[in-house]
Amino acid sequence: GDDSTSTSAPTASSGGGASAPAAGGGKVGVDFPRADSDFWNSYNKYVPQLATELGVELMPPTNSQNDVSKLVANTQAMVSQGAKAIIMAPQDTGAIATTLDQLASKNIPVVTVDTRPDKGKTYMVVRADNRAYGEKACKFLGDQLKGKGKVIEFQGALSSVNGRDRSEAFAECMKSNYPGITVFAEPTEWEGTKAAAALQTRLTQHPDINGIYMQAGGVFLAPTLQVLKSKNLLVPPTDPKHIFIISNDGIPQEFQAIRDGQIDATVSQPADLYAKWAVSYAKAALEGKTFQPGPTDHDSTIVDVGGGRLEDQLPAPLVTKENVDDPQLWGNQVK
Amino acid sequence: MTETTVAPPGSPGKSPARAGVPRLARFRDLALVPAIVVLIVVGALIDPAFLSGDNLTNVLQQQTELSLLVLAEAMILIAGKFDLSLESTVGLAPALGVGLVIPAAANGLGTEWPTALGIPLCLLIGALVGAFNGLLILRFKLSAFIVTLGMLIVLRGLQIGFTGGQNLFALPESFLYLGNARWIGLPASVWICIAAYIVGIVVLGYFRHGRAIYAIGGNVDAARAAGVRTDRVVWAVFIIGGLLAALAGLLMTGRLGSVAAAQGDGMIFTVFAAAVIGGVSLDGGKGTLFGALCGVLVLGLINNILTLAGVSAQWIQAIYGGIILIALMLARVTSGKAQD
Amino acid sequence: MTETTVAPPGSPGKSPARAGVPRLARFRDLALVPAIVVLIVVGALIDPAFLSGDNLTNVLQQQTELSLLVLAEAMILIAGKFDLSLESTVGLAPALGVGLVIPAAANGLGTEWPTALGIPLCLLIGALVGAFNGLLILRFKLSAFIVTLGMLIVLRGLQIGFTGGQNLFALPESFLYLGNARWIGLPASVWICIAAYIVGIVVLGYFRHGRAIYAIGGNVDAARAAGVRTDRVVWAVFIIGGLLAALAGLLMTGRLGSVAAAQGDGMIFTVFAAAVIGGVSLDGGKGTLFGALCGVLVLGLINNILTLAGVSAQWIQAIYGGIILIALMLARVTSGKAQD
Amino acid sequence: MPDSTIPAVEARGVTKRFGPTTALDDAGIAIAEGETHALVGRNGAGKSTLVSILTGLQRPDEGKILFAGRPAPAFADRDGWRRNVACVYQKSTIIPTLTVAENLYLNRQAGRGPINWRSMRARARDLLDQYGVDVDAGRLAGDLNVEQRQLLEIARALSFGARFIILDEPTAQLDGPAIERLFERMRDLRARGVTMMFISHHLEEVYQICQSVTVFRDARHILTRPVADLPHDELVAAMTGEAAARYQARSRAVRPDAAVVLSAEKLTLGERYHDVDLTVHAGEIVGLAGSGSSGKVGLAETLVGLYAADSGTVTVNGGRPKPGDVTAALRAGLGFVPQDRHKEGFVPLLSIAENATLPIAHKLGRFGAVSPALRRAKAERMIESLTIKTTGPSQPVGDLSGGNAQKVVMARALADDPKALVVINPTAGVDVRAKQALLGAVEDAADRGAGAVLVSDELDDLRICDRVLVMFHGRVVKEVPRGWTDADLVAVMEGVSDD
Ligand SMILES: Nc1ncnc2c1ncn2[C@@H]1O[C@H](COP(=O)(O)OP(=O)(O)OP(=O)(O)O)[C@@H](O)[C@H]1O
Ligand SMILES: Nc1ncnc2c1ncn2[C@@H]1O[C@H](COP(=O)(O)OP(=O)(O)OP(=O)(O)O)[C@@H](O)[C@H]1O
Ligand SMILES: [Mg+2]
Ligand SMILES: [Mg+2]
Repeated sequence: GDDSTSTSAPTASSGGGASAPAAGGGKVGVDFPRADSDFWNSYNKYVPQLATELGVELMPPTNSQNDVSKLVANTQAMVSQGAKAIIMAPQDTGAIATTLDQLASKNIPVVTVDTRPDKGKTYMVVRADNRAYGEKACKFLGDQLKGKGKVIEFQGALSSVNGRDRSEAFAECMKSNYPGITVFAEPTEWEGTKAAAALQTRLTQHPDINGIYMQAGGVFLAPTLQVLKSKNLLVPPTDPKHIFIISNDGIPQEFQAIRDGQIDATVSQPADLYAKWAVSYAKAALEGKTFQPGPTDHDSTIVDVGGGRLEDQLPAPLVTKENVDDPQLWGNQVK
Repeated sequence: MTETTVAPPGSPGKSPARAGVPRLARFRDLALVPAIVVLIVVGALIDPAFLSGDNLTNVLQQQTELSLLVLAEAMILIAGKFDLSLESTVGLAPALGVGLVIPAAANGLGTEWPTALGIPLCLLIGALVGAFNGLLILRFKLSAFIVTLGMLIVLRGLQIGFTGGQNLFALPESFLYLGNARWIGLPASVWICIAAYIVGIVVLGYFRHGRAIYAIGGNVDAARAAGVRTDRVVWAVFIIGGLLAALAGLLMTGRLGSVAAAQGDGMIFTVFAAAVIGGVSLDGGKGTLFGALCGVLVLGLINNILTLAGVSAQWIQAIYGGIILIALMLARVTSGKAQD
Repeated sequence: MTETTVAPPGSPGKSPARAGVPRLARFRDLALVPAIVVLIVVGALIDPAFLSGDNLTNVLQQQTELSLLVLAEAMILIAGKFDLSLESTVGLAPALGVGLVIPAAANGLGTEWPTALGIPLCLLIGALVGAFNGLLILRFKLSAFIVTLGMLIVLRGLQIGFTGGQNLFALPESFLYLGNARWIGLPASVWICIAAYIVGIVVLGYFRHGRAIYAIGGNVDAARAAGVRTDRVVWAVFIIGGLLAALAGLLMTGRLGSVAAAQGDGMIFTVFAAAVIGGVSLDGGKGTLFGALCGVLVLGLINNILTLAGVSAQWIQAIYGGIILIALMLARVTSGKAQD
Repeated sequence: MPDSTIPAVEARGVTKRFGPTTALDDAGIAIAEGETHALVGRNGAGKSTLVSILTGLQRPDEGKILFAGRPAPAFADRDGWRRNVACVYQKSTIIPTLTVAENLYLNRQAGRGPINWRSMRARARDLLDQYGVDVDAGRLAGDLNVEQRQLLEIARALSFGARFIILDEPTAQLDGPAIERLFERMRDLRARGVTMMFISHHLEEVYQICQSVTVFRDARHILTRPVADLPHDELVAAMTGEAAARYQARSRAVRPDAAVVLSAEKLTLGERYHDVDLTVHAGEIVGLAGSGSSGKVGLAETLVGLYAADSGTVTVNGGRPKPGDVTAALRAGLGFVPQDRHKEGFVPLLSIAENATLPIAHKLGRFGAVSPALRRAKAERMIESLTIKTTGPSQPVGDLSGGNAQKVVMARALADDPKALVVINPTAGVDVRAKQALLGAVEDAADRGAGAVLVSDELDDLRICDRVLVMFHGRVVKEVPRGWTDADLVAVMEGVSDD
């Protein structure tokens, strides 16, 4: 809702409240995971913007280019430069454990965005549930296809946790809920070319494919549309030849495609909320606040994911033709 | 007919044994043809859809960009040089070409030059990258490997820098045309590729400047002594290489409908694999474009068959790599020659 | 004593001129030392935090794995060969070592061998990979470039295959120890690295088998004719290379606290860049381990300084690549020799 | 001025420096129309450098080149140069990966249009026939033997129609009959009025084929004289800067009861040689002679373990090293000078000390370590005993001139005080003084009690042998004792002797 997103600090931690009277302030270091996708670029833009709005002193952001070694190096450099709290988005959730322990031993709180480290101490994890993405996509396709048909799935890299979570959840949901649907899971390593090749091949082999789940609109959207166009399969949902497509990310191009009737839905990964709550929690950490599991004031829930580690599971709205013009969606705020 | 190849009566053993070599060398070009036949049979057995015209067309179309890069790399390798930066030109050239013509609102650079300039700009940028590589390698006498490795990073960095890492979606129609059009039943990109290979094979086989590339790769001092302007030829090869990479980028942009920030990323390994499997030597002076093209087809067919066979995502990479290794060993055993 | 060696009076200028060459060659080792000094000064100016013990220790520790790979690659390059597969050994060796000892529930292979075997297994796997590469290259006479390119894909594929792409984080304590322990104020991994380089430099400089590596890289036929068992030495170099890569993987596993499915991915380009910037030639027979180590430090310092300087994420890659290119050109100008 | 006084080719005051090295120092040469002019000098005197300047491959720092009194073409005008001068360079300019025909017509395979391969091969066959070269135009040049490559180079050089031809050490790698065939050709060309410049370290050849001779020493011009006016001793003195006598082979008495240090029994290797028996006693030098492809090199290379014989045995110093294992043969007490020093002789980037001690590295320290001090001391002794001209043991061998590099290869063979030596073409391409030093080293070794096998295409080298085995088509056909004449030996080698 409108009000919640405009709240300026995560005040609503149920039963929470200031405990340690540590003085607020101090520099916040932030590492961006990559700068080569629309989603992350939006996030990268939101962070400094929101930091200014929230009055947080942000150090110059570093970029780890999807490489955990760089992330570790950047983190260490930020600590040397006096960071008092760190925001990061480790794309490799295992390999960050030691670094988190080291930061914990230096009493530097860490907010991770998008991924939940497998191990290690974090102050707060800000993410949407990637398993939920897979499930939402499965349910959407299952319902549209009425439990029958052939679906092709562009998997992300199996070595990335997000790709794995989405793939597993999608597969499990399909298996238990829609046994009548055949799923072709295509390994793509997040590469558009691989997706396009797989789609072409599969459409030749099975011309009756009627659903597509792409795990990242940023890389798969354009190639998919291009292949379908060349096969004359870009037809409105009313046409029996229509292939139902659900995407994942919520970039502006996906919205446009939904408006144009080329795809049917996307799960909007909230880049703005990621940035906003990451910065807010970092600020709260510096102010010494603590949080408890429970619903928040911004349509999300903080859950204890084990060992007292907290995760604020942000809503990831399903965007369809009905709500595609909602100005609150980050994809509609990008200029 | 064979009289001339037979050794004079006085010389025992040596000459006849060696006389076979040139004929065999000519066959080496065809060394992969049996492999291609086997793959086609295997493909047909695995799935009847494999032999459908549609599927074969797909295989061809999916390999067009790779094959243009392999064409470029094969020429450069035959000339005795090296270019790793081709894969980043595949991304940078169309990105910059598009960026210069689209409005800033669509992530352009804000120059908004006439749209008609887009494609020429893209090709020009590819040529300029090749020219710059050539300059550093020939004038500054830097190692080609390391120059182009540096350029690989710089070019990708530039693309991310000025696009801000965004994929460019708002493409002018012209950019989409070549990657999508069909001419006489086949995708335009396939025709372009065929044309490029025919021109390449003819030039490298039947024209002085093409032969000069082999001479330079075989023995650059000897080529220079024979009056070949070696630096000029090598430079031209680098420029054409860059141009072909830009063309590949253009086709890929059209086929995929956007310029991805990572377009071309990681292709260079496949390019080398295809060229070397196709018989092009990393030492220069050896190999043919036809062989390289066969290398591309082999890799493309393997990919297609693995997809059709529905190999598990978990194991597909290991299987793919294993097949490549086995192909190499077979090539070694059948050709009977040490590789280089 | 010197009479015999000095040129007869009639020979002008020539001999003294040549005397300079070997001395200059020795200096080439130190060619990067000024660059390192400059980088340290620049770093100190940009941010006082740069010179803090903590930061410098971090720079060293972050480079340990890379430097072990560079050590391995430099040896292999000096021997006149090539190994691209090192980067995948960095992932596969610890993954398999861990997988064999941890329970299936934690994504292990289910063998649950004694935990104490983990580290020896990891190193053994590295050595076996090296031995297999060597076998294909030396016995089958396949091209080292293409064999190790194939292995790169296969090994990574195997790792993804048997881990299902999962990170392994239920590690035995022993795996974490080396990557985290501190000995006498410095991380253990730094000490290990220093020790490895000292051993490497001494062996390559003062031991028969080490010198044989240079002889083989410089002229393998001459080395064989002089009684060096060339195949055996090269094979040993590949095995040691694999072992070092596995060790690097072990350190990385400990430092990062898990075996990532993509561990080591993309490192090989950096490995080559460091080796070549450090003066190791891709043609074999040239370069020193000390030079290679300097190459590693230069790249590490550049990275650290760019991070400290807060260069915009968007442009960092372009700037990084640009600096590498410029460093190469400077190395070319100062050494005055064509590169290869 | 009458035409005849204008030299066909002239280089005036040419200076050329390579970095700190001065390869030519105000040197010059003038060659009269129609003569065959020899250019001689020790290794590194600057001969090949002058060749590259005369053919327009390198620009002189100072000085100028004239062809028939007219200034040479512009540096970039390759075709202009090629109309004036053709050259067979010292370093091969054959491209091994291309066919013979294409090598002949490199960069002029066709005019503007596409290449017509068939007609090019036909033209190539005509050209080869015209110069009597018997090779198939369609073969890969890399598969030709040394003589065939040389002929190919000559045919190509002549095909440009130049009236001036440079031959830079064309005989260094040819055997006797091939050299004779080459000289026939040169005489023929001279009869047709072609001017030639001929470079060789075989001074007899200079007397045989040339009319005048120019001597370079240490980058400078020393003298130019008609050959007839310049006795052999004076020529050597001009080259070396001191008077020198011809090498005198020493006489040795090989004791019949001396131990056998190297032997081969019923050795056979494929098509290369069959059923060869060979026995070398301590203190004896056995020559191996034979014309091209007689199998002598293959036999010698089998003795040292570069090849494993198909059948038969090799015994070194009483032991039987594993066939095909060089290390084992060397450990058994063998020393080896390979045929091609650039290919198998030395590692160019490594120092003299390292190259020379490569086979004995295991004796220069404990636990596999090599003591630099010991190595240096050893190398200094070698440099002294073989009078290697160098700045010191740490100079890379790649920086040495050809003759000195060859001495390093010899030093390597002698490093371990071998019981048996196998020496192949030790004097190829080395100057007259170096040749004496190298042959002297072999004789010294024999005097110290080693047995040696000397394989050579040069009859002069074989004079130090106690007996010479002549091979023909892979078999030892005759054993010739000391005291042979050139004619005798050549007759056996060519298979035309009557017994
Ligand atoms: N390209 C070069 N760069 C550096 N030095 C060179 C180069 N070419 C020749 N030299 C040096 O110039 C000198 C003259 O060499 P050149 O090849 O002319 O000798 P040469 O008389 O032909 O000897 P040889 O009889 O051994 O062939 C030598 O010291 C050689 O090392
Ligand atoms: N059949 C063969 N296979 C491989 N190499 C060969 C063969 N025949 C000859 N060679 C090469 O040619 C060289 C000389 O050969 P060989 O010993 O048969 O004759 P040779 O009498 O020395 O002839 P030449 O005078 O022409 O050198 C050897 O060093 C060897 O490397
Ligand atoms: Mg010379
Ligand atoms: Mg011979």
